[in-house]
Amino acid sequence: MAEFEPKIVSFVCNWCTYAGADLTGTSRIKYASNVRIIRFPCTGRIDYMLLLKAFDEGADGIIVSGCHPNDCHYTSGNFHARRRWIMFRELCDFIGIDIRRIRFSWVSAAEGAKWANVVNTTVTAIRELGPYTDYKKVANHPVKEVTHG
Amino acid sequence: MNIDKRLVRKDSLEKLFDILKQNSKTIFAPVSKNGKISFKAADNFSAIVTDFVQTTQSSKDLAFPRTEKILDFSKSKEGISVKPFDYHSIPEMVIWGIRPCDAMGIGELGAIFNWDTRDEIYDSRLSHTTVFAFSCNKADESCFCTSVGGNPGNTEGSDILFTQMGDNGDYLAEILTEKGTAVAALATDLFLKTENQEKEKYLADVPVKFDHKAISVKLEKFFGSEKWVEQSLRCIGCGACAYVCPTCACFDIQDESHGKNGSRVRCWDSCGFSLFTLHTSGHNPREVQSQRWRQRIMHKFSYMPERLSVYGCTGCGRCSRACPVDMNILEHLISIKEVSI
Amino acid sequence: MSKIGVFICHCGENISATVDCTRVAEVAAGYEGVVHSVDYKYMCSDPGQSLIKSAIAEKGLTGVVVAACSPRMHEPTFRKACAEAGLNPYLCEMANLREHCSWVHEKGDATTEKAIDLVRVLVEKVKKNTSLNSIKVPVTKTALVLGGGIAGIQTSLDIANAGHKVILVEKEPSIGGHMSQLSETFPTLDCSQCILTPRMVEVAQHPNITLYTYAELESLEGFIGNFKAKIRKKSKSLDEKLCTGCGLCTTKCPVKKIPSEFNEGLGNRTAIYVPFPQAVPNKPVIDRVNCTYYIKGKCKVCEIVCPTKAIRFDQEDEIVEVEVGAIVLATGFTVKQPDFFPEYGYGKYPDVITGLQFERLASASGPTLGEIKRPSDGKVPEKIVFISCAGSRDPAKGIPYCSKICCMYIAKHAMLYQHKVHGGKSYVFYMDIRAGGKMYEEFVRRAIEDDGVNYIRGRVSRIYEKNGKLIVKGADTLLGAMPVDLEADMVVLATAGIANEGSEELAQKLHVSYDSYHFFAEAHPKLKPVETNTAGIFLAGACQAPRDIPESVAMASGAAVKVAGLFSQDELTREPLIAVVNRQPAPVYSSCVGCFLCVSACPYQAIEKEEIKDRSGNVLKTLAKVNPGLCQGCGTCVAFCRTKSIDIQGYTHEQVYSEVMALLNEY
Amino acid sequence: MDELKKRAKELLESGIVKVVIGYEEGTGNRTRALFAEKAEDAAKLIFDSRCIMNLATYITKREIKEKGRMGIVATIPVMRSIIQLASEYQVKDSDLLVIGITPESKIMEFKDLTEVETYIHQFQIEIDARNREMLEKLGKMTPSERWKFWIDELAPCFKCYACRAACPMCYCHRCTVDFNQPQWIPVPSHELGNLEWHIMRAVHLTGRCIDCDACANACPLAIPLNLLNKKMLEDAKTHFGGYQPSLKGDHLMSTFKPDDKENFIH
Repeated sequence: MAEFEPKIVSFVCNWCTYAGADLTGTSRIKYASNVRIIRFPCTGRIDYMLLLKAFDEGADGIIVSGCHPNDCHYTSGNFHARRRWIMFRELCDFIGIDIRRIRFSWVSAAEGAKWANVVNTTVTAIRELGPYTDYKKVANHPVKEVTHG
Repeated sequence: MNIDKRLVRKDSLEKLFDILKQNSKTIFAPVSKNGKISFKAADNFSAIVTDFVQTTQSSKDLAFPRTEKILDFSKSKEGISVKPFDYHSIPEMVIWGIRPCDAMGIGELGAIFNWDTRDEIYDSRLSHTTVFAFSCNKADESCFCTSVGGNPGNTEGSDILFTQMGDNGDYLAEILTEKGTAVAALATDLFLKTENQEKEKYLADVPVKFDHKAISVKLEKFFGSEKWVEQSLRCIGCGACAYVCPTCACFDIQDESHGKNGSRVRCWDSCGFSLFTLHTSGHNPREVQSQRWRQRIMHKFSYMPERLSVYGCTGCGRCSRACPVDMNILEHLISIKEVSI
Repeated sequence: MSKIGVFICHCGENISATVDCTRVAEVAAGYEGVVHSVDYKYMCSDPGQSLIKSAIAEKGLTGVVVAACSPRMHEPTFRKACAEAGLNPYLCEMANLREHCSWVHEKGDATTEKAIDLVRVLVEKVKKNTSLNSIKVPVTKTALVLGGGIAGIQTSLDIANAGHKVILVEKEPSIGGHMSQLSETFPTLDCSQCILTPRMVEVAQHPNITLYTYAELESLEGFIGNFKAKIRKKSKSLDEKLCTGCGLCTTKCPVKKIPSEFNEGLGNRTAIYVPFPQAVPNKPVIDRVNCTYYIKGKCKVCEIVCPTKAIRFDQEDEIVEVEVGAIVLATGFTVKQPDFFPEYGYGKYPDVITGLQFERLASASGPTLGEIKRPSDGKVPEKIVFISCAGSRDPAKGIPYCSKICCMYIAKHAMLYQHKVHGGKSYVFYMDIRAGGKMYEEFVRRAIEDDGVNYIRGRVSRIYEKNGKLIVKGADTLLGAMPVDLEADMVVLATAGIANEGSEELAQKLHVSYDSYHFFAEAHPKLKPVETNTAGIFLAGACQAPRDIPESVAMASGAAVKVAGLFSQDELTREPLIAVVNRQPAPVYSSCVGCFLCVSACPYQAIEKEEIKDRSGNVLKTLAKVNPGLCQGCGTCVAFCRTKSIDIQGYTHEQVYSEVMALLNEY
Repeated sequence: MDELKKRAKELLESGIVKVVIGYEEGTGNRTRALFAEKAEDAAKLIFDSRCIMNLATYITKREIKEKGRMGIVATIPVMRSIIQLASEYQVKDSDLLVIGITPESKIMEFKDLTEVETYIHQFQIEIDARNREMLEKLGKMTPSERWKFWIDELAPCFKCYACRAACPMCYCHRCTVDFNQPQWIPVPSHELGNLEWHIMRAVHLTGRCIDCDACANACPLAIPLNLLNKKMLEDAKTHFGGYQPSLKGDHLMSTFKPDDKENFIH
């Protein structure tokens, strides 16, 4: 069978990482095509539920990225986000969600090369981990016939 | 049909279990987890627990699963194509070890699901199910089957009713239905002839606490009573009572779609939830918990008898046991009985 | 039912070279709700844009997805095009097929597949888009300037000259600030007052400027364009209209031995006083703490001598309420009181003084009329030692930062000393000489080379007195930390510049943030140096960090331009991409339960409490309410709200949810 | 506890409070909430080691609030809940009079919530040994073992929401689980629906849970769901030095420190 191509969803802020990824493009730096970006105003907007939804719908990996500390366009959105991530990661790990599949990163508007590197290293890592079957099993699409207690 | 009473040796139960399995029956029996007993598909006899007054959850989950897919659909520009419910997915089931009150509940639940249009899915699950009930030789302060027309040795709703004759004694098996006969026929040599057909003396003693007919008569004039508020102040509005109840039938229909594909799912709901009756307009006809509590009691003891001529309560006492705030239905029914209007 | 139009751009060959644009268009055409899907060579070109416009007109599109370059590049272009065709601009979204796809991946199916996914995501998003209208906020075209130092003066004049009203509030009896205390100014050595006082007068006479001296901000509410400020005018015990500033009262006042703040304690003043001769306004105030009448209940000499009967002993503080559209903070800084350095014996030895005190000694208008005489006995010091970084760059003292102005004014002080005291010897102990700035380095070289100031690289460990001389024990690190002992007649400490006392409280009053040193924080360290994180409040001068005069003035003019820009329109127009709290019919009103955790999460203090009342005014429910004037649309509150009662327009729950769904499912 | 009865009686007679929320004898050796409105009801009040239900759940309940000022028999966990609720503007002094019960089962009167706050701040929120052991045990497992553990433990959950109803902090009128545009959390109680409901619950209680175990005690299926909250409590200690309910309203998750750890961000 063909090599496993991980599906990776990326949640990024508009002002730093999205712009950084634009710079990767204008600099014509090539990287793996597995990642799809969804744009947010700020990492502070990124709802933890979205990460779970991504896994529900079959993502094998997730990248969450925004402005470096003190560079937030909104001064502190990324600080709030960071504190939530700290706790959310702990919770996921405790429940047994494979946190190696969630890559958190700061990529500034000037770090086009870093973005390419974040994507490539994540893709490689997820490729090694393989498809996230544990979560896919639980997500069961289509819904299985019955669930008894 | 006339009841065929047989003797089944205590140690034959395991053999019977194995024979049923060999005949590819899925056997749902009381299994314990974290000290709570529920009906689960049991692979071996040893997993089955017997030493209990009542299971935490009723057996309704088997004919009326908490979550049940009723169809799959797929959208496209041309329209929607539906893959209807697959009746072949229903296994041949034996419910092993339920109490007579639960067996009686099966009928009451059926009355709701079939009160006008028949609920095909519920009915066909039931038609693939054989009910092995075990009479009660003990009861606790929450039990009140005798107050709602049942009793510890009640045969209603069972295909075969087993009554253990004394501690560690053998069982008297009352084969009550065609289905029962058919299943018994798979292991004829385990169902022995017996002269001793007396079971009453082995049954638990459950004193009658109230007359359910009198209660429903009273409820007709009780809607506006202060009692509802007084009784339900401590109710926190969870769904525990409804979900452990063998006769609560409320459900919700949910579509779970993912892109163009999706499934329609039936899942449990409860009239105790504050959003149960919330309208899009913001209006909620049952705004406060007392109204929801009233609905629960009225539905079981007034509306159902009135419309379906069955009661919505089997006296199993589960709701009282499960309630986190000690809303004891028996206590409340007695207090309703005692108020004079 | 949505009618979505999809427009795939080749961007010449920038996209089509690696992405099969035609295929992307075909696939998109198959999606539910997509009624129009085409690809074209240059979507941003006129013919490209007219493709979009005509499709909107002909097919009555309810949403548009343009798959081209980065939205950061052309989103405004295409939204404008949609608007021109009568479609609400916020019903147009862009898929980034160039920067995020064609430019970063090789030609092939995988790249085209990604392009298809990106388009699908935006198609599903745009289905959930709603028409939005830009937000309009009225603007009160009056600026409030806090602080009447050079920064406050400059910003007030610039704003006033731009034709807008200014209210300038100064807490001292006169404007002028620290600059008015200075003798000469580096690097030109022109007299500080000579260049400052004309500006002070201009302020006082400017028709657009209302000046409140001896006054402070009491409270502030409101938001950009619409602030309400209460100002406390402290009682001067004087009817300013009647006072002619003849000065008779100040000469007759019997209480004459009060150390003068203006002269840094090196001279005295009376109880009723004008801080300095060129003060603006040049009218006295009574210092009630030291006035005999207020202490003993009798005296009233000033009242008796006053020719215009302007003295008002019973006058009370007055609170004036003003409405302003913008605020400039120019409250300046102060210097570390040198009692902070026991090792240097300040206070103990009268001839150990601060840089600011030296300024007064060197000033022609100072207590010594510009002669350098030492405070103890008025002798002219033959040997003088300057110590830089007194507190600054000293983490042990809690001031790790560089005060920035000291290197230059020490060079100036030493130079002035050399000019005034011929044959005098001056020494400077320094850590580094930081002389970045136009003509600065040259200035320092002049001090060293032309005026013969001795620079010693090293710290002073201790100063003590020995038979009338100050013994300065230091080391010369350029000579292998060789100990240097100097017998000085006078020592000047370049004490660290620090935030004003109470700057923290002021910041809290104004809801602006401040750094760990209590200097006010700019909104962005590089790109928003004069903005604060509260819209409509700006910074000028040393209240943000120690600054010299040219920097303060530049910053002041910068802030003035921001204010003038804000005032150039009657209404503030802002992108509607802001947070909103949901509202529902009674009796629910909203799913918000009013826990107000969002209030502490909001970086802009944009969330307020809203009370839902019945006709008779009883509060039925208290909800969060987002102030559209303040919200910047970061969405931190949205992700934070437990009940999902706050949503952010343009990135709503429904929109981002559909994006995730669309990305990972078949449609 | 005659003192308690006496005090409650006085409060009701004097009209200082309109209702006293306390404990009474229930059925089958259980205790339960009592809402004493008449002075004579006070006689029914009891307090002993069985009285572990968190009564603070009731002070945000409309039918009870409407009776007027409430007196509440409050052990330390209940007091903590009250302060947390006050910091979230759900209750204020004029609504409530706290009749405190000290760890030594002594009655303790409080002038106002500020006094209650000062009092509870002497006690740290400490996870009991049994659960701590459980946390350690789980901590030693591999992630996939933990995953199996939780999927299996949560399987019985039929979403009766007793955990939510019993939690004083779950006072929202519309819980996110009931939010359906979009439907963030699947309604059915299948594996995914259960998993995400319990994750959401844990997240929403992070920095707010005061470790009273009401949720676990309420669960009719004995799911150890409070372990999730306890883990968050532990992590809050590890990363942010823990928290205490506080009227200042400096909530753990709505604030931040510029130097919060970020060794996982790269």
